[in-house]
Amino acid sequence: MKRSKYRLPLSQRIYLIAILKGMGITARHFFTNLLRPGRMPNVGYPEKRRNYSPRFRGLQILTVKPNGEIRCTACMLCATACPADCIHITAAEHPNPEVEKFPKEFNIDMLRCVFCGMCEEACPVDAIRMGTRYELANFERNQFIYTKDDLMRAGNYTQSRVTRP
Amino acid sequence: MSTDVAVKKVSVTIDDKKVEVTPDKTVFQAAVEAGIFVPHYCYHPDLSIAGVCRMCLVEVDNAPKLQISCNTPVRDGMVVRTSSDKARQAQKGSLELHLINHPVDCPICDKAGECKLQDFYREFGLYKSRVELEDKVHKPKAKDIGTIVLDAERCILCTRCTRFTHEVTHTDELVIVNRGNRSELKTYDDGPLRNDYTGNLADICPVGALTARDFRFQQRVWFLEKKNSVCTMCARGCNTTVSVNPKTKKLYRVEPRRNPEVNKSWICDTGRWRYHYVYGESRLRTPEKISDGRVLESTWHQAFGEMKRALEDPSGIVIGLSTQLTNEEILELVLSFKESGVKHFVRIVDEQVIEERSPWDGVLKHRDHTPNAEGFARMFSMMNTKFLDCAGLAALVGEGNLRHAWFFGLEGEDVSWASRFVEALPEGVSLTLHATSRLPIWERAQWLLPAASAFEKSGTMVNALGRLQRLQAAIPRVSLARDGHAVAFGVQRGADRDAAPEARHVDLFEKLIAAPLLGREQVWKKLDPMGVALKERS
Amino acid sequence: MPALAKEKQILLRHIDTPNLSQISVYEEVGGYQAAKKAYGMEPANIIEDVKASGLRGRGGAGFPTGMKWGFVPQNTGKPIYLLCNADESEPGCFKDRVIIEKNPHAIIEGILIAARAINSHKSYIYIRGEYAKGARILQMAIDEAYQRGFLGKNILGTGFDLDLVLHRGAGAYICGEETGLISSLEGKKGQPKLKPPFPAVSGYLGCPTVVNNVETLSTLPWILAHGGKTYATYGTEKSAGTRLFCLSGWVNKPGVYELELGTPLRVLIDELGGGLKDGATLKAVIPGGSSTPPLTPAEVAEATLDFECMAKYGSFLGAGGVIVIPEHVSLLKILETISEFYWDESCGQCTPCREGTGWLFRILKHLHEGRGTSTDIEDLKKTAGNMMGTTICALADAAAMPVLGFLKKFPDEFYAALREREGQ
Amino acid sequence: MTEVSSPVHFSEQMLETVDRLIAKYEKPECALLPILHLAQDQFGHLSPPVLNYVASLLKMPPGKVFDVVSFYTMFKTRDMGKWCLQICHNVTCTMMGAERLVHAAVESLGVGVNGVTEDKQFSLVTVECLGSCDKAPVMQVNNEFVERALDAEKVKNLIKDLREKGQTTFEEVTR
Repeated sequence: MKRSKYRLPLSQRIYLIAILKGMGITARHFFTNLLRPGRMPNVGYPEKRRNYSPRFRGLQILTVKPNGEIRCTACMLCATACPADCIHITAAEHPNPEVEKFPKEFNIDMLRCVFCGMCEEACPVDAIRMGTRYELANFERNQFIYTKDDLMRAGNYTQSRVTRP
Repeated sequence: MSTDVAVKKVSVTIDDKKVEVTPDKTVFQAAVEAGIFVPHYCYHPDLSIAGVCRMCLVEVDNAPKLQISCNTPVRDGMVVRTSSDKARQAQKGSLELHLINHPVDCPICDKAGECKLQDFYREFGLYKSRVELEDKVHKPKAKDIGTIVLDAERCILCTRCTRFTHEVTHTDELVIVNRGNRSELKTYDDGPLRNDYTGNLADICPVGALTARDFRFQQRVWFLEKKNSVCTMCARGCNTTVSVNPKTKKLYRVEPRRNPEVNKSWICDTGRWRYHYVYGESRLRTPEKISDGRVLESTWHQAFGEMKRALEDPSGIVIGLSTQLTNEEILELVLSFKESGVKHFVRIVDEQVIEERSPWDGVLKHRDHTPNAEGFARMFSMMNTKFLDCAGLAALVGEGNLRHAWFFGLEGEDVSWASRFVEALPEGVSLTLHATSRLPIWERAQWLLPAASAFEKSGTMVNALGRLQRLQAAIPRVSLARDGHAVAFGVQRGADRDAAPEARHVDLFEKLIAAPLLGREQVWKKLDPMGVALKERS
Repeated sequence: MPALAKEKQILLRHIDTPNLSQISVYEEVGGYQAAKKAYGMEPANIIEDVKASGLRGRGGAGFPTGMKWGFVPQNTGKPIYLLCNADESEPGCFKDRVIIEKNPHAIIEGILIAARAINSHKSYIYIRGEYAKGARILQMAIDEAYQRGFLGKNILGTGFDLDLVLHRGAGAYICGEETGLISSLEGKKGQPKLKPPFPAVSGYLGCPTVVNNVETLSTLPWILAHGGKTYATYGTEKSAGTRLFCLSGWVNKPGVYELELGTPLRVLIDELGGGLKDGATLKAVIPGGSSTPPLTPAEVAEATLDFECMAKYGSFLGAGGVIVIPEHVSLLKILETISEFYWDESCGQCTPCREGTGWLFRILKHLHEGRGTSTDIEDLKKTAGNMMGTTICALADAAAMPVLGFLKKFPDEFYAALREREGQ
Repeated sequence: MTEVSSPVHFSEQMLETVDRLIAKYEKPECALLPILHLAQDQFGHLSPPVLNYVASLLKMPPGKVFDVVSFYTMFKTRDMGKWCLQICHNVTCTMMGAERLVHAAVESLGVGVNGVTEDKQFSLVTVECLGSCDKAPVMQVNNEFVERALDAEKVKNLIKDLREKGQTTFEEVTR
């Protein structure tokens, strides 16, 4: 690679001014935290948790009808819209002929999910929503595949958002 | 088709495009020839004209009243406008009226994605709904009528299905009862459909009123890719498209592909739904060696090795070839075994129906369940090789020095007609079967080799009408299944290595079949998509 | 001027003769003479004479009868059928019933003449199923005619054969449409057939077929007896002759009246009909049966009963069912009733008609029940507009025309229904 | 006529009538409507076995017969009782008070429109124009037109008469 002919000015070449500036910021925070701990920007996780905006996109929720049944009709529009190809649905005949179609299986591979929210946008029946749950760590890869039951339970986590007739 | 009858053509101008057509055509057909699309629901090329959907309204010669193009005969010098403001307005109006009582249950409708209502709404409609949902007329939904699920509410009463059961199958089970907007499609006695072509109803239904039970909720159609192929369930060789999900590589449905010379737009239910054996419980997945009634999973390597050793004494071997094999497989197997010195070849076919006088069922089906008996005969005469029938096999057994019988290419779960060939073999003859499925009648075999199904191999076949048609692999071969090429190759080498190249059938076709059957100038591509009618077999 | 003098007595001239339905009585008053004359004539001359008379079909469409006969190809080798349309079902019309019940032999004689003219040897009378009494009388008349040798083999010694079969419908308005009638006669649902091919070329069982209305056929004996030219002197230039008008609704003397075409409508309502009942004020008149747009009182005062004048007011003579509507009756209710009728009677074949009639009825019902919304009147217009001229037969037009007509001529009444709702 | 196995049957005499009817037409199926009328008169209403029987007589696909029957209003596929009262509710009749007749009939029968009384004696339907607008409002009982001028009171009397006197006096009752 050809070296640039441009040379930094002396003030920058000695780095001293920048270092002092940096030290200044560090020192300011050090003293602020020391003297006024209430203004410290850290959150004492896990004892304390940060409040996210309701618009935060976390683990998906499968909403339910008033009778507790899954709202999803297995139309697969979310799976179609999903850019990460992480939604896998198996449709089946519902025992109630009025309902006709429902998802026998509804799996989301959270290792693939990019939390884009397209599934929520695509859903014609408001059956899938982006929840606010963000603690999605697990010990094994297969535990990242969230099943229908997991996702329906996820609704309880942020109850206030999913009550809709 | 024939050029010797010179029919004077008339010239019609459609949307400023001039087109010359024969005078028996309608404006709609002329538009099709001109490459102009006219929206329609009730028109179907293989059914009579109903003229009820009123979607194909066009302006003819600036007449004040619009005409339906499907029933307007062409006239010389006619000027037609299919998308003038007036025609568009009428088409849009008709579409809106189609939709006012149509339920909005696209999310659970299997037709969604290939539904004409959706298509035309996007293309011609796009108006705001003026009807309250609760005002819609309700009719029975999801009624079980056998192989088909009938949703009368989704029905737009285009009468394609009733015309189909009246004109094609002559069974008249489907009727439209009542009148006005209470008209309802149903089977007259609420019973199941009683014909062998019910699956076509799901195809011709432009909306989701008639959907196939087999495909119900299996896939959304937009996930599927279609591949052209040919049905191998009987000697008609109906043209098909095979729908495969490219992600799972699984086969989900078989549909007819229009070929006026073979199957029009239809296919029988057998051809449509018998594909399940591909994923069936009984499907052979690995080579199996059976000794003393014990089934042992084996390998191709071992099987080929044993066969190669047996070939050292070719006089004790008889090769059976099913008429379900492709032309190329037949050539490959016969030529390679002839080279090794094998002299006896048996044709495994349903001998009871092969010589029948009226083998057709009146619509499509041929009583011969194998697709390539005609091709078999042509291949053998091309190779100047004689084949034995079942009696010939019995005679050969009688000579007493037969030690090995190798039968190739038995496909499907319903091949009971082949059992007489197995039964003709005495205890002492060791039987090797190359078949797709494990069946009770194969129990006496020493080797079971998994065969590739018709959906997993490519090649050509000749149907009972003498038409050479192309088969295309739609899905990857299940597990260790192999087609005839790979088997011939393996046996020659006595080892499972350097398997036959994928495109082997193309080679064979171009080198050996194309010239004698089609003349030198014809090549592989000419077979697509409709096949080529061959000259009568001498 | 005495009221009855206004009536030209061609069809109804002997209608009050007792027992006219018996062949002896009918012959006494000069019946079957015209048929005898016709059988001495060349078929072409009969057609010429009818063309000269200017007779137009009385079923509603008003197509010239002679011309219709002229379309029948004679050299196809197929039998030619003559169908008499006695499936009178248009609300407000009951003229055919009067002829059938009182003067059935006039129809048979007309059929004899028409069959001769088009060289048909098989004829059917398609009578609507509800006319059970009419069917009995007509069947009796046909049997009498067979006995007298007017029907059957070798009619009047001319060597001409004609079989006449009475066929009862079973309750479907659409069977009054000529191709619907043919479908019904073939033992199918009475759904109209696509044109082309036209019935004159390929109708009943694919053979050339002529369908004529009862009144049209009953007029033929007079035309043959007196000459087409004489008939043409009655009426106006484009509307020759007389026709039957069925006066019903809020009048003192409802009934069937025969009037020369071109007679002022007021003569029918005020002089013959005895004016409105209970001295009510006129609100509207439906001039030709339920499918025709209405006339306002101002138009009624000016209108004459002929094809041209009705066209001027955007309406039609139709099948001659004049319905008088008084001031106290809600036009919304009338229109709702009419729409319900077409919704009920749509055969369900073509989408615009099947769905459109239902939709019109639904909106009008909402309006009438006070559940209308501000877009309803626009929707009515748009839907009716989408139905006009887009279907196989004219039922969709018949359903749409009154809606458009009422909305155009009496918009206030409909907007008032909306305002009332908004005022609540 | 070929022998047909069916739970319902026409008498020999009726079968002759059927043959005579068929002979009048060019094709057997053209005689469908008259034969259905005949069957309805005979069996009261057109149940599925009757329709299958008619189809077999005419050698037609049964579907076509079911189809046709549903299209025409005069064919009854359920038991409509001995007397079927049909009140016209079209334009003129509505204007002249058909609704009052319907109310009167509903009141004295105790069933609604399209209903059948429990004793299977009466049913009530509204029908489209019966072609007698000069006598509006009008009513028909079974196949017969009630020729006398009607109002609510007379409808009640008519129902009473029919209930008490029955078929023998039908002519008298309706005229």
